[in-house]
Amino acid sequence: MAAKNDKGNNELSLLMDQTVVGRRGIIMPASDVPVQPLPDPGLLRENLDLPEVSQPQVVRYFTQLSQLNYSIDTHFYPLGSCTMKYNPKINDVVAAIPGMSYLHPKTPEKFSQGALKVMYRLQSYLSEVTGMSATSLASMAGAQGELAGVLMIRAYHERNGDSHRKLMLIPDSAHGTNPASAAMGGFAVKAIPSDSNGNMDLGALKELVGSDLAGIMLTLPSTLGLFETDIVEICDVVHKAGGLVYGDGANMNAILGQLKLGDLGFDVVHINLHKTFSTPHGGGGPGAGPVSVAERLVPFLPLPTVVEKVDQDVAQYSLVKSDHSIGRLGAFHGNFGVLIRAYAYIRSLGADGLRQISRDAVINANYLLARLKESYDVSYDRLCMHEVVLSARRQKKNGVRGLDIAKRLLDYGFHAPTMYFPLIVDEALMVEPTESESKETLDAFIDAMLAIATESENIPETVRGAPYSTPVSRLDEAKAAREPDLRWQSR
Amino acid sequence: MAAKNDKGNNELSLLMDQTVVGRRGIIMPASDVPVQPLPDPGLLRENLDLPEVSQPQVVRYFTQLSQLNYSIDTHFYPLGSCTMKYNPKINDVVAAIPGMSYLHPKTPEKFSQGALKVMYRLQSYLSEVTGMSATSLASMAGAQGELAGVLMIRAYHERNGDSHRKLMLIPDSAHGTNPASAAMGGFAVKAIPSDSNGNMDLGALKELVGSDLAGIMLTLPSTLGLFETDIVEICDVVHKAGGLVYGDGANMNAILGQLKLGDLGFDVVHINLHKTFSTPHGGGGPGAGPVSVAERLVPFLPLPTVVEKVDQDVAQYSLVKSDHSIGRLGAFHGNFGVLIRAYAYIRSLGADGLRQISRDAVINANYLLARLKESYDVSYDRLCMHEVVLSARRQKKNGVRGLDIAKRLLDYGFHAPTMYFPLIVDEALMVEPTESESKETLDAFIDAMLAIATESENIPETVRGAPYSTPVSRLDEAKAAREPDLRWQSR
Amino acid sequence: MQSGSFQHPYIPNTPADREEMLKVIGVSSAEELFRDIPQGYSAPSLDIPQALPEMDLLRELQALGDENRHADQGPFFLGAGAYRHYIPAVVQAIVNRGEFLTAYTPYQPEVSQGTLQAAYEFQTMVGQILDMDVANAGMYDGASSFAEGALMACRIKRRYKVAYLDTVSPDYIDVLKTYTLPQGIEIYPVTANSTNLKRETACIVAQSPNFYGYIEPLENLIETAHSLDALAVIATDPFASVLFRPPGSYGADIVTAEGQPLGVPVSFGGPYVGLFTCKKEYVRQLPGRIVGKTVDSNIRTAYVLTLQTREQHIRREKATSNICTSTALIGLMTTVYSAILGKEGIKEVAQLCYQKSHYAASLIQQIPGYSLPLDGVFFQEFVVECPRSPSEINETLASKGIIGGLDISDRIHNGMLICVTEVNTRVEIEALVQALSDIGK
Amino acid sequence: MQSGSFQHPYIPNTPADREEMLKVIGVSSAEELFRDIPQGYSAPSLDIPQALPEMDLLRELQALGDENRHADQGPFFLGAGAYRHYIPAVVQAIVNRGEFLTAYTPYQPEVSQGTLQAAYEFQTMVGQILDMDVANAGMYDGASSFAEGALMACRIKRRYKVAYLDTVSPDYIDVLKTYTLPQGIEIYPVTANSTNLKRETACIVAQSPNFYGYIEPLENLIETAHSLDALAVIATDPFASVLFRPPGSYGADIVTAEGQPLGVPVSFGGPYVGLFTCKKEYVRQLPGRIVGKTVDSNIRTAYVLTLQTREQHIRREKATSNICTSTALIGLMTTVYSAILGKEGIKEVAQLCYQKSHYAASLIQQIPGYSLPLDGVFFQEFVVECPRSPSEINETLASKGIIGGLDISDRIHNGMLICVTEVNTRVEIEALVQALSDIGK
Ligand SMILES: Cc1ncc(COP(=O)(O)O)c(C=O)c1O
Ligand SMILES: Cc1ncc(COP(=O)(O)O)c(C=O)c1O
Repeated sequence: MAAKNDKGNNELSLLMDQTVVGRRGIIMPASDVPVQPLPDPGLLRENLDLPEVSQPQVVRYFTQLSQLNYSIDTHFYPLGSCTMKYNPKINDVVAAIPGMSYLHPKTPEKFSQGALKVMYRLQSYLSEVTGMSATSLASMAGAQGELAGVLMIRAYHERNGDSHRKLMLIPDSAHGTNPASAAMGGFAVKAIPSDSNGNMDLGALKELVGSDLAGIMLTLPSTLGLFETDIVEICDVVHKAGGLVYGDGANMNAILGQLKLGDLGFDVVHINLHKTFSTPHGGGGPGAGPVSVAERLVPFLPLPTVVEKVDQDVAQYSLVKSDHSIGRLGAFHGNFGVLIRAYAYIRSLGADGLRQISRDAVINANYLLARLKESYDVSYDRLCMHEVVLSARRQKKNGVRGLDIAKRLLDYGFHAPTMYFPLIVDEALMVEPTESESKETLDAFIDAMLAIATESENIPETVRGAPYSTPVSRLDEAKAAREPDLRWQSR
Repeated sequence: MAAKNDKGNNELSLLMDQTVVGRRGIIMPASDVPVQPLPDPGLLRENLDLPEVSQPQVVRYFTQLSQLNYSIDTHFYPLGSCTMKYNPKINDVVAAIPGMSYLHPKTPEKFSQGALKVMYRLQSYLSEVTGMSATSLASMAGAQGELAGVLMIRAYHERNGDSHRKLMLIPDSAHGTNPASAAMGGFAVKAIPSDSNGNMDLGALKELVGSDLAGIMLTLPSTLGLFETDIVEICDVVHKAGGLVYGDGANMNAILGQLKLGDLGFDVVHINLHKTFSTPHGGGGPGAGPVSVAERLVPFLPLPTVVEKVDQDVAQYSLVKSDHSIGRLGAFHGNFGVLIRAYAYIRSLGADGLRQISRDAVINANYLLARLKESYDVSYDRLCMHEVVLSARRQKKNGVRGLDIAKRLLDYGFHAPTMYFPLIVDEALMVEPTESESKETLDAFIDAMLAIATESENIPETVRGAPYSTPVSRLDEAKAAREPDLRWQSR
Repeated sequence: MQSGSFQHPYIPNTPADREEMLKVIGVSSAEELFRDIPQGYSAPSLDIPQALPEMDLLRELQALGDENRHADQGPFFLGAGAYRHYIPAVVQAIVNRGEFLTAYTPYQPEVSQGTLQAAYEFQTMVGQILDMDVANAGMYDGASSFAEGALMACRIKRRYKVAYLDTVSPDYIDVLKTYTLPQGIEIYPVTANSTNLKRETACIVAQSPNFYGYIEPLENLIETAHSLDALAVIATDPFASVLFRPPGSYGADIVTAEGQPLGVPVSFGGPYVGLFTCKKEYVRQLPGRIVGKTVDSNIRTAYVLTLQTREQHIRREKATSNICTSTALIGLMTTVYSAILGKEGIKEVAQLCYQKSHYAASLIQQIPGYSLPLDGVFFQEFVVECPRSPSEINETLASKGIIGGLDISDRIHNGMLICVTEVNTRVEIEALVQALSDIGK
Repeated sequence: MQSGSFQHPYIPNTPADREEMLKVIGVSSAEELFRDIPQGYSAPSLDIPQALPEMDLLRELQALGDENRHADQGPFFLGAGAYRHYIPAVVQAIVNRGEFLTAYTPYQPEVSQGTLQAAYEFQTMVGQILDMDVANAGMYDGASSFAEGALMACRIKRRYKVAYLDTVSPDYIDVLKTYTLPQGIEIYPVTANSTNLKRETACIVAQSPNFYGYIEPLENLIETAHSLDALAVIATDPFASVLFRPPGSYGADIVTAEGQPLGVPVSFGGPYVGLFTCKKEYVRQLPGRIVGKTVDSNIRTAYVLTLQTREQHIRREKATSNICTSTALIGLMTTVYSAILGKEGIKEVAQLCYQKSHYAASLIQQIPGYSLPLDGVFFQEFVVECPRSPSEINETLASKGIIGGLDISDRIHNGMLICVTEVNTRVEIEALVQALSDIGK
């Protein structure tokens, strides 16, 4: 809690408002070289306004700010489609090893063998987990992995003389990045509807595939948290029509070691290391979205990939560009600081641990489903995978919306589920517990959900006004969008 | 905020109550050596109960716990006699340098020159700051420094054949550790009263000194935050009577670079590195209480001290025992992790910075005094040094005690001042702002104090019931002492 | 791992917990929950080594780290897009706080004000450092940010040609190609003095300081672009923008930069953060996340993700970009860094880079056989023409414990791109000069 | 430091701030505030180097660190009171949290429940590991804790003689002397088989495992002590207490230990934490801080410093100890460590130490010229009688990158005290054995 300000609350003033001329946060060394002449003053900048604050102020400000957050280190974060699992502290430690974190990306390869080895092994592990032929670690988030994936599909068709294949099919339940990435890759997008079981509508798919088909982007399990039961046939239909199958691997936590997407014939998969492989989300990144591909797409992988060459028992690692690479996605080799954490995570878990993850993630989600389905609607009466999509349809009759329930959970000390996604479920509340939460935590969450269900019957206005115990109450988001105030301005 | 428990609040269960049989927080490696036979089972322990919890649980538990604290990183902490100043982050970084934090205390000296150099330089800096001849860094807190100091005084008199000198004089305003340490050193203690100006009563002192006088323990500035104006004469009286002068350096922040205690003739001084030299207090330690001494006490310094030997321009550092050392205070060389932080602090500030510290600490305290003295009583109408002792005498008339004001401050987002110390001031509220707080923070604090003064007039019951916005409300301390519950017990 | 049943520290539930839960679910085994996986595909082999205890993992990675030669191990002169600067201890202390590190994207603003207010501070500081009206909350990196700048210009102008200066970093041009070509955008090279741009050009794109470290004189080209109703998208460096007139001051419409120099470890190339700024009028075409200031129902100031109708989760294939997870934490790093450096500190660092690099250049060009082939003003990086192949020279330097500059002999004859920042001491600079001079002989 | 007026980053106020404040105070300069300093004493010279920028400070200390050879740099076999164990990453992550690190002693329980509840956990775990009724919140270190144990026994018994076993660490005996002698307490040596203790002996004090690493058979001595109404104060090691029957189980009244092995870096000898436990009946004679459980005015469970009437701030010269600032943060380290290790992990570590050290001993005693001169059971440390002076042998080992054991030839002929814990690999052990064997030749 900060000192109350003149408005009687504890808003934290912005740094520019804390500025007092002359204060400083650090001393920099004086120059140790003879004075060099500056160029023509016309080239030089005149004024620059930045905060002038002391070091203790900076520490206190950001420490106090941090406490306004919910986080995995402090709260259960049942945010569907986000896999908010425990982020092991050792992974931050290994990423900070000086030989890693101070390694410059242009360092000659012979002086960066340790880092390249980490990348090489991570590539292999990801290829193994997905059952694919090769992996590039270059993409810096899931969405960039998607872009890489669709660009590879594009390049593949072009090399085959099929540049007319411009149609990308995407289920209506898909994550927004899928269509957005397809569009960035220059594809036209068509949505495939879902059937009453939450599966992709196979009939609709068959009607949509044609000679313009480039491929399909699907998520397995789907963003409804359900396993696509016709997946073998779906792949078959797409492949027969000359399309490729793109797998959005964001939901990999459900199938780690239980199923390899490559075995099903997927052609390319991106993996969200900041979900399944537990790199911390950082309040919205950095992430990493490596792409793993089947044999026929290997030549198109984004650059770089790391290769191993064994010469007289000594392995040498180097960065290479595949023959028909779609090119670079960033200036260097991907988000190495994220990659090394994912590597450490896989090493820490091992094969059995990875299998245990999916097993427990799925048990946890089904346990929530089993205990909540009496009080909340569920659109599809089946077992779920690693997450469960509830609907607040019933509560809506009392004027309580999914949003209200989500906000009310904050008062109970839980982060809210994902709301209103997937778009095809009315009043969706998508809950992903992950394997790193204990039964007791789930029980406490269930108790809260049940209590809110009761509140929604008895005191709906209380639920509608939530949250009450959070640092701020509901925000005027319309005002934010109507009169954008996007930075401090001098008054 | 944690999930609410079945009592509807967010108490955090103890780890033993979180235990689920079989859970674990880490995997240890399997043994890589051939199995060795265990001894007779009669020698072995049978049962041991410790928590069984997963790693994410441990992280969340302690992270949530931490948020229940006020701290310098989050709050203004005007705790008198404690010098709660900013703890620079770089100091934690340098203490964690592997060459320092993994250095074993029994490492041969030739392999620990870097650490010894740090200790040697710190000894010199502290001797310079105090104006003394030599320093030992061995004592692990202020109170242990005091013990070392009185033991040196004892040893000194004994070596002089004056073992009858067993009287230690201590002002009535002194910190409790002073008499406690004197007693541990085998001394009899007599209190010297204070006069109406908050100075030591010189007349009383003169009456108390005699042939049994071992010395005097005094604090400069005194624990009233006042400069002892007769200090030259006090030293003179004591010395003339054959006693030594012990300086409690806990209040050094007031006089850094403004006055050297050695110049005044002090014989021994302890320094609280965890106050003046900014090592983090850690919720109650570790600290370090080096002792600096005048020439005549050098032979008695606790062991070890570090000496420098320059041989052909190469300096060699080694740990030595002074001739008539009072001995060891701990198993090794003192709290090195604290010492290195203090070293870094002194290097960061430099001579000018150290002077600026005392200057600003004293300005800040006098500013508080000037702005609060209309609303709160002050026992002595004079300028203060680095801290100001207020009295809630006036508020007491409305039934509001110093304690209540202190608790009410917590609601305003400030830590409480030190209460009821020094014992000689009725309803004492001792405020030490330190130099690392800005004028704005002081103004906010003053506003809160003034608001509470008004509340004490108008709504005293509100003040008496405070705090309201803290993680817990006032505690039943009597119950804690009456029915001591000092650890978890299986039920 | 100790033998016996597998209980991993990161997974709390025990066999007993599972049994209870499976009973509630109404199945008899976890396998049943996976029954939708088609026959023949389930429970594949998994060729991944077994769990490594934390103690062994740390040792393995320390050993791997020791196989690398990192940038603080001795005199080091590589830059070329990733720059070493001193990172104050406060930065890591803040960024490592679990509440920042392990939070998700702030979809629930009521419990995410920490992340959100920090992002608003980021947008403020980026706007101030780059001297532009508005900034978004950060892109993946400098190169993708630059590429998205070109895409944004094409969106704004509904034109599909992009003219680029060939002094732009080749890595940046590669990314530009990856991002633009699939959308049918044509990209073509121009020089800074070009006065003819192709019809239907959406924008010119350039970099200043350019790949060679030199301030690019862009006034004329930008004027030409504007006269054809095309935009100017300029990549810059934050410290260069502190010392030199920033591109916005001579008309750039979209200014991007690599944010890494502002307190982010070089970390073998990532994660970094792309800075992205533009003129106010284009705000609704920005890619990526944006945080805005508003109030809550009690009229308390609060921050929230805003202008989301640009984004993929709402606009799907019509979004301004596909960005979802971005680089909030790295943005926070640069924010804390900028706050600690502050107005004066950041200028001092920029000055130190300038002073030290110019000192190095002045000495190197006096060595027989070495010269500075380029004209103009550089900031902290410069090209040296060497008497021999730079890669050979680098080998010799390395044997003396010095990591030299980047070999760019593919672009400039025997060219070596040398970077000097405030962390290079005079002693290091002089060691380089001495070594180069010895090699030159 | 850049030139100009001195504005230090740790001190916010500026000259303008000061001026305003001085005006309010009613003085014209800061100097006036120091006017009570007697003439001739004020503003002395201060021979301390000027402020060092953070970047240079870090470099200086890194260079100083490089002058040390730390315990993780290669095979390392020193113990003798400070033990290397693997410290899980979680421990530092928690302990570095500003809310724990920069809080004061929890005098205001309403805003210190974090520190207080953690201390209660500490007392719980210490009680459980040492198998004793009650523990305090921690002492300075193991040695002073041991000494205070003897003082406490004297207080309880109002007797002033202490009998000690001479297998106790000499460092501990030194501290015992420092603490006891000034109070007129007599200390005298006994053996484990002594049946005659001096009259008026308050307690026997011993260590198990003793200085040589061996489990001390104390049953008889403790029985003797008890028969004379004296107490038994035993220092032990936490991991030894996990594997072996802890001293409480055979009658110890006060059990102390060095807490460092439980997750605290060796850090050149400190800060550590002294563990201090006793039988319930003596709780009101405990030195140091104690945290108790209670309720707040809303009957919510809460924790608070308790039994404070024992302490110096209330009892002054009659306090049970002068301890004020203690070692809360190091206590927290051991608490987080114990929680992460947990019931099974802590046993596994104890077993590993036992197994590896016994493996090392079994190999070393097979080397011609080397022998194990002591009988009995050791835990993780043991004495080797070497064919030559241990310090000479250590020189040779060091030249091979191995740090050998402690030279204790002052106590045991050519004795070397060797420590092996779970962090020593088999490869390291065998390297030591090979080197010793080469040297022996
Ligand atoms: C199903 C799905 N696909 C793709 C993405 C995009 O990944 P990123 O946010 O890393 O760009 C997400 C992220 O939320 C997702 O949930
Ligand atoms: C004036 C004074 N003297 C001595 C001490 C004792 O120092 P420590 O707590 O480090 O033992 C203190 C600590 O609060 C103090 O304020």
